[in-house]
Amino acid sequence: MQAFYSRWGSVIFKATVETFQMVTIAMFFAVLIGLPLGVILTLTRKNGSLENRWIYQGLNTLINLIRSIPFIILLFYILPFTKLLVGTSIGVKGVIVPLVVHTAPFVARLMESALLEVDRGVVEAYEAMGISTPKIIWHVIIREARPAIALGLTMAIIALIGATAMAGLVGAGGLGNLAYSYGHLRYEVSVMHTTVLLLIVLVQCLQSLGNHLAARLRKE
Amino acid sequence: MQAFYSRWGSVIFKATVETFQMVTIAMFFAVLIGLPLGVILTLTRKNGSLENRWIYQGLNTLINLIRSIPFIILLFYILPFTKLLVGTSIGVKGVIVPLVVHTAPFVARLMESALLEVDRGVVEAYEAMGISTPKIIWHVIIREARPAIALGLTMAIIALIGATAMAGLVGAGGLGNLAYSYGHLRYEVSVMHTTVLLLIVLVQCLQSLGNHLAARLRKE
Amino acid sequence: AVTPLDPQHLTVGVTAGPHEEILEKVKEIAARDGVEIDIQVFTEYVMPNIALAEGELDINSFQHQPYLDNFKSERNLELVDVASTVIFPMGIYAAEYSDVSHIQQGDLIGLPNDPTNGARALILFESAGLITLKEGVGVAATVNDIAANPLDLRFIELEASQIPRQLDELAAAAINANFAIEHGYVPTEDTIFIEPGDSPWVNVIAVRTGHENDEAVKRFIEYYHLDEVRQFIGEHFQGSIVAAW
Amino acid sequence: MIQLHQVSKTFQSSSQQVEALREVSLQVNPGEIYGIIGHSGAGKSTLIRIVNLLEKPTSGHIDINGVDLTKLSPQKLREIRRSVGMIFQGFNLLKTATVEENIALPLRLTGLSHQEISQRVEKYLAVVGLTDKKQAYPSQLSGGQKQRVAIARALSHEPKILLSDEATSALDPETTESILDLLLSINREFGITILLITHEMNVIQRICDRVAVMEDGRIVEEGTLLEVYSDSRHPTTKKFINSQFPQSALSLLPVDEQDGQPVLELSFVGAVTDQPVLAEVSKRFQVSPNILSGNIVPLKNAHYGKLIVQLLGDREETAQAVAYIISTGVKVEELKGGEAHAGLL
Amino acid sequence: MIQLHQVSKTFQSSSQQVEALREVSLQVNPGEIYGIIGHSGAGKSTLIRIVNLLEKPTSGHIDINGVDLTKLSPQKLREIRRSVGMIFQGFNLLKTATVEENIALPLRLTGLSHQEISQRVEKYLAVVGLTDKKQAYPSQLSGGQKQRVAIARALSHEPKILLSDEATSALDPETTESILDLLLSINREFGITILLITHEMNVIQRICDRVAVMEDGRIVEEGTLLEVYSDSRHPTTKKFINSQFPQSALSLLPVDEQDGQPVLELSFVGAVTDQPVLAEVSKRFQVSPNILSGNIVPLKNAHYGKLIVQLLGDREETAQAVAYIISTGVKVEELKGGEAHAGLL
Ligand SMILES: Nc1ncnc2c1ncn2[C@@H]1O[C@H](COP(=O)(O)OP(=O)(O)OP(=O)(O)O)[C@@H](O)[C@H]1O
Ligand SMILES: Nc1ncnc2c1ncn2[C@@H]1O[C@H](COP(=O)(O)OP(=O)(O)OP(=O)(O)O)[C@@H](O)[C@H]1O
Ligand SMILES: [Mg+2]
Ligand SMILES: [Mg+2]
Repeated sequence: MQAFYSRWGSVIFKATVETFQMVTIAMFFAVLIGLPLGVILTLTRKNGSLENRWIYQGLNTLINLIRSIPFIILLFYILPFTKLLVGTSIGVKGVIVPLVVHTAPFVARLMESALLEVDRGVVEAYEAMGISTPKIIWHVIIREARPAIALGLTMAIIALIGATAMAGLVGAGGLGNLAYSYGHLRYEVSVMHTTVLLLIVLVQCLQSLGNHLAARLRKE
Repeated sequence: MQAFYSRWGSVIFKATVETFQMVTIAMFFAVLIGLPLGVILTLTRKNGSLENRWIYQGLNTLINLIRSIPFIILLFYILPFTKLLVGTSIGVKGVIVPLVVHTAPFVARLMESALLEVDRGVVEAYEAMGISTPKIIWHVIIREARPAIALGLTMAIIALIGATAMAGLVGAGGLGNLAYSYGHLRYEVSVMHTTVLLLIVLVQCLQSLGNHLAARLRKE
Repeated sequence: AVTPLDPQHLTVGVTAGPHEEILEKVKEIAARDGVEIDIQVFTEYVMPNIALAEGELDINSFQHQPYLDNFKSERNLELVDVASTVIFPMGIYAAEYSDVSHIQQGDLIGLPNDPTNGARALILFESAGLITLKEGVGVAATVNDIAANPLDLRFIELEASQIPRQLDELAAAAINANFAIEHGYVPTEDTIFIEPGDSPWVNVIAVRTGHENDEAVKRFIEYYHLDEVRQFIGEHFQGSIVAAW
Repeated sequence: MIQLHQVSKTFQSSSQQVEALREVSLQVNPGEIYGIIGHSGAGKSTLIRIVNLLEKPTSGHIDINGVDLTKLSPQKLREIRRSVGMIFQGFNLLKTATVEENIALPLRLTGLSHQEISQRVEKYLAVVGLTDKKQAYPSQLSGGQKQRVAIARALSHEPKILLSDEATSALDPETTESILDLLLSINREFGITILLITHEMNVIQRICDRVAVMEDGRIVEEGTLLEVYSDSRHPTTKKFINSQFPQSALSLLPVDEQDGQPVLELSFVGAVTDQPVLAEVSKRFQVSPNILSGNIVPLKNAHYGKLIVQLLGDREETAQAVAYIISTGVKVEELKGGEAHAGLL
Repeated sequence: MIQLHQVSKTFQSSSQQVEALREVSLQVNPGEIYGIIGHSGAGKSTLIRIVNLLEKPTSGHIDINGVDLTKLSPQKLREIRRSVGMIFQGFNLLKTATVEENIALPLRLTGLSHQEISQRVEKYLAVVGLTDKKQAYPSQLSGGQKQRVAIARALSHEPKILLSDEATSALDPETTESILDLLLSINREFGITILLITHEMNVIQRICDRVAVMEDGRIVEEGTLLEVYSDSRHPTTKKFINSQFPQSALSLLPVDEQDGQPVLELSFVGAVTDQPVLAEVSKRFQVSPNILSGNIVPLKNAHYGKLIVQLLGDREETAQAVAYIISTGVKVEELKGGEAHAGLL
């Protein structure tokens, strides 16, 4: 145990930090992009408040387009774009862009289905009060959808952790990559188990947090 | 074009078939397992019809446990289990088990959030009529949740296609693997573009189908 | 016109696994002289070259000579190899057969799914007389380039590190020695066919063209080629990986 | 027979604790129509939801036909629930199903034959007047139409006991009338026991045999319709009964013109109403009774009348007239006595 | 001022086409309380939802204070909507917000100060009697309590125009009364225009200045309260008015005992009611009027009374009595004439 710790402690710690970096930064941007996209999808779809066939179809297609490409391929497909945006295509910095590009449409879809469950009548009530659409979106639609949004984001963040496991492909490290490269390639079985355990604990915590939040918000 | 076709035509065709096989079979089992799990989660959670702390916590933990493990690691982690179950761990047959193990908990979560949106009052009305819980689950809860379920399953199937991209690691092939190992690793750019295009078309079709279904079912 | 590399600080790309482990040893040695080596670990075989070509890396060490040559010509990259490192001898292993000649009609044969080892495996099968490859495909060979397959063997590309675990499901498979040893195989005894000694599959250290004579590169090669490293390879990999300098 | 014994229900939420029911005991006899009336928030819905155990009581127990529901297995509870229909205050329709499916599905789930189902759907849709909305979805219906679908769904089960929570509150008087007629007729024909909640006194008056008045989680008054009408004790009961009679008549009417003349409230129950009391009064005495406001409501098996009358005449005569009115069995209460007539009664 | 010009609305669904409104024209004057009544499904909710353009008319247009809403930019439409409050039939409360937040949030979104908001929340919660439910969530409220929150929310905006869709249908008579009083007082004090929908005639009668009767998407009768009460032409209007008067009195009462005696329906509007007509009759003629059933309802600014009376007496006298009654301005209709009195009127 002691030996294991002194040999792998710092490696695992570094990987944990990398995972945290990748997940938090990528999630931040994914929500920043995905949430508005989800809102736009909901508003512009048929019978939505701002029904607009063209915007809806365009966005819908774009989102599907990106979501069609498995992350492992996307990672390389958008390399030039990544380089352009952040100046590098390797390391934690280089993997953030593909992670965001991969997760944002997923978040958008999850948001869309969460927002679609909000009662039309309530939205109408606020429209009737002459409240502007952005305010309705934030204070009514998103507010009412919070329980579903919490569950959706938990789902997205877990998917994101899965994607970071592939981050090793471009040298970004992280727990998933540690499990893969040490566990598989070097048969350091104990490292593999430890990292998987860490991942499980991480996800379990996130999910509990998400469930807890959803339950607290679901005040019906 | 002609040359490309004669060189890659059959390879791409084969990969497409493999993808279809993997996706349909894995999806079938994932839904077969995930849907009931989602139902159980919904029923046994706090304030559910069959509230049961232990079952809920147990299942919840199990699901998170599996979802914590990135597919690329899961694939090999459960190798012995796969072999036990289907007799082989390679090829399409060998990848189905990890795909199902990976997707079923995801489906369960998506189902859970879809089912949670069903109005408690309606369920109560059917309980008051003395209708048995299984019938209520099927004819009321699942029925009412169909629009959300359709969107959720579309999401799951797209995630599944993403996972099949890693199927190449156990020799199962498929479009994703083709794009990765030929397109990316071996720099056959045209193969990469073609397969990505195919994937896009595939996902676009699936999503349209899902949206269409959801819209038709959402009869409010 | 190229600015020489900083001799005190090098960024080196490797693939996860033996290359990484060896480089960790090198890093340890270099550190004694105050030379800082930053190791970038990759798990696929394209990015280390791209990153090197684009200046994200100063040096990489993960590929064998034929792969580098092929990669350079396909993508027109200005890369050059500066020194040899190690060889991972590859052999054909089988769970039940004791000789390649026992391989039967329609058998399932495993080979690594990554391009540096995949082509090599195919060439190994060719030299074992199991197949013939198309004229001139050389190190870019894939399973689609098999010209003749008299036994109608079914080839299946698998994750290199996992092939030993799946060997009992295959009739035979090409496995790198390092992965075989991890699973308790002894390459010299358990192989039913092994690469000839004069292997062209020597791994190399690559840099961008113009840096081949940099002081920094030379110092790096020196560290790599120390006996201490050779000794480490010998002990750690127990013959499954051989120093090739 | 429905019996509630000392049933209490407390809702516990993080911030507050609401005692929705406080030791309520109640008995509804077989074949009876039993009405519960009370103000908003009195606990009526909670009470009716406890009857079929949709809400579990905090204490007390519920018997249906002598079986204690709180002690039943889920299976047995389901069996009993099958014979208990319920109309919800919130409709509770399937959003994704048409009107037809909303009625047919529960029937199908209880195992009726296809033919039987389509017959019943037709029948009860016709009964609630929605035959032309068969293919509509709930979102395409008006509030009253949704309520009628919910009624049709509950009735189509042809239950032995019907629980109805404000089934007619979203309906216009004509539709209400027809639904009430229907309830009465199924009650008479099939002996169905009905427990209904309402805030409309005219619903109670039209069809109930007995009535309970709820206030703040308690039953504050209970009895047959006649008992409650003729001898209401609790102020809430009085308010409900008075709601059928224009409360503000007094303040609105220009009684001041004839100031000094007493304003009386005459109330009478039963068959008394066919005696031309007031006519008799004006014949016998030098008094002109001026009806300021009045109503005679037909109860299920009797009538209840209340008139607000100003007696115009001199003191002597008026006093005699009042005495005569009282002697006929009519209840007299003085609302406003002119100075000259103080202490008339 | 609200004006609807030839407004039609057709709902188009795959299977059917519902004409919810058919060329409805309507004018509500400033400061007026305008009531719309009609059977379930008549198109009332559709009409009121069209007034603030929640539903777009298929044809026709809507003016508010002379501005055609259908031609406005979204920005301008919002401005107008801010001065129009609406109470929905389905409450439409935020499920995830407390009662307090449900009222405060819209106020906050329209930019009121914190202090102003908490003042208004307190005020209107007190008005609807829910001060103690401030921290409760909608799911913890009874049906009537939810409706009251919706009312408080709409009123807290202190709008210039109030649209109310069955705001009191889930409320008991006492609460209804207090809400109606409130509406009347804000109408009087602040000159708020109110357009309200109801199926309860007593709501119309209590507070409306004018009333429209809807049937099958059309306005079939319209006028001031007095006009409609005193001279209703359309059968639907008559039914609604009659709903306040026990319809079945006649069939229930033991009129057969005195068979041969005419049964008359006397109806009178306005100030006539304080004339002791019937008393006068029994004094002047040898006739005893027996009130079988009757009601005098106070309208907003007058009264409307209807009595069903059987005149007991000989033919001659009865005829004279009837003639006298008619001469006082009371409308007389013969419901049941005894043989001996056929053709009395
Ligand atoms: N979205 C819709 N799609 C199709 N039909 C509709 C829709 N909304 C309303 N209708 C129909 O239009 C007619 C008028 O409905 P509306 O809601 O205006 O009635 P209402 O007078 O308010 O009735 P209630 O008193 O029951 O609330 C009804 O027949 C209803 O079924
Ligand atoms: N789930 C709940 N949690 C907390 N309080 C509740 C809950 N359900 C009901 N209550 C409270 O219990 C009391 C009784 O509610 P109930 O629904 O029985 O009233 P009601 O008599 O049906 O009123 P209404 O005529 O308005 O429908 C109310 O004060 C209500 O706020
Ligand atoms: Mg209630
Ligand atoms: Mg309506």
